[in-house]
Amino acid sequence: MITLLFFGRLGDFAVGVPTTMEASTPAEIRTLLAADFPALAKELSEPQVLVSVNKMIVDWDQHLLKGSEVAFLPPVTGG
Amino acid sequence: MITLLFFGRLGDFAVGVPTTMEASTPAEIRTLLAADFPALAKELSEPQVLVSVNKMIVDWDQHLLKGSEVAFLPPVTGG
Amino acid sequence: MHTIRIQTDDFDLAQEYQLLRELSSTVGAVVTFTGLVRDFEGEGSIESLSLEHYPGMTESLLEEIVGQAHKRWSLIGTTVIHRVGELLPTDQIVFVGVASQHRADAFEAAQFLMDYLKSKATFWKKVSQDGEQQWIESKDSDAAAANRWDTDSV
Amino acid sequence: MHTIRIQTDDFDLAQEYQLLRELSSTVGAVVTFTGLVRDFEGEGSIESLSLEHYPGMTESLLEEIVGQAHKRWSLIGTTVIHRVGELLPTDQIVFVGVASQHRADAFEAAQFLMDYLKSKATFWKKVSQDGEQQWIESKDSDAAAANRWDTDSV
Repeated sequence: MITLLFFGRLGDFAVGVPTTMEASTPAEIRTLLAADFPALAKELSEPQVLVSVNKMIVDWDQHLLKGSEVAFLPPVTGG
Repeated sequence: MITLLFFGRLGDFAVGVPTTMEASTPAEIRTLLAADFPALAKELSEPQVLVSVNKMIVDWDQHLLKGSEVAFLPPVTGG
Repeated sequence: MHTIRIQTDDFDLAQEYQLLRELSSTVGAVVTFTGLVRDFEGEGSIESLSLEHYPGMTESLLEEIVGQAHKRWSLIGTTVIHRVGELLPTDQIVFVGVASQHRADAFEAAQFLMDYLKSKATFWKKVSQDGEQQWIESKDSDAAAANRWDTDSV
Repeated sequence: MHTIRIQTDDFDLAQEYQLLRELSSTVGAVVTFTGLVRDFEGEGSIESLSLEHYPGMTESLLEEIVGQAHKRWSLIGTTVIHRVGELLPTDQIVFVGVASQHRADAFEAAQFLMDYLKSKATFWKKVSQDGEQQWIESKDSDAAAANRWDTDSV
């Protein structure tokens, strides 16, 4: 199983989204979410949104190992 | 009469120098000092030494009014 | 020597400064930056700010950024503190302190750290204004400020 | 709002920071620079530092420099404090604090003020080292640091 995390404004769109799922890439997660959560999937397709696996920024086609933590990160606004 | 001030390292060379004199320009003060204080006059001729009249940086041929305060300023080292 | 802290509590500038200053008798310059919640964000006054971050990832990003600063400049010590949680106008949000022998190193490293904090570290701000909550949009100027360190031949 | 002080007494960073921070609820950034007497000046350790200035002229030069900073950047407050007299290693010498809405203004103005303090303000340092007193030579790098503000299109 893959653990899913949504930060910043993406969290508002991810209400009711499962916290885990089976998937082989972050891109596949986005595709799978599109069926039940089209607004969230649209947000995830914004080019500024980054994806991390186990707290490292990766490409959307990164192969996911069992037990990975995938986080979706909108543009940061700290400081 | 013109009041004379020597700052920084120039002060070490100005021991015994009169604190006032008659002169019409800073350059003339330097020339007049050369007779009795050649080491000081040499220091004053260094290109980095600036001269001020009444606390404003001026040229060495600035005409001096009665009662002016002339200060000789080696390169500053504050901060 | 470097310190990185992410905390809900406020921080004390005087104490952080003292720690940096006393690191070594060769410290000749200490630069501090403190970021505060401003009363005006766009139009109208804000009621509060809520700061979220990605625990674990934020710390490792900050470690990396601070490590880069120590490689790039001659630094004696750095401190980075970022608050999370609920903040009010005029509250302190972020602190960056740098101690070095010479002032240019401290100034440049502090700016570098702030630019990266703004554009790369995994923090997100939500503002409450006129009874509504809204995520703050990231600024192109912050990305540009961070990018300049990639090309600068400092 | 600006404050300029030349004094023999030490200063308190926390107090100066607090004054800047509380100037307005629109303050979003406070940058401070503190200069300290370093233990090593060239080779060998120093025993003390003696700072002389030109009373009256120093204040008017600083007024002019601070005025330039307020014209050039969008600043809410600036504080410049420079100590004179006898100082010991690790003592504080100089403080520059800048409060602004945005961080770039505070950082740049603080650097500008320090560069001008180093290269234009009428202070002279004498160091006591190994039982001998010696005036410190000015550094070309300080003049260069000040000159960059003349050409920069910041």
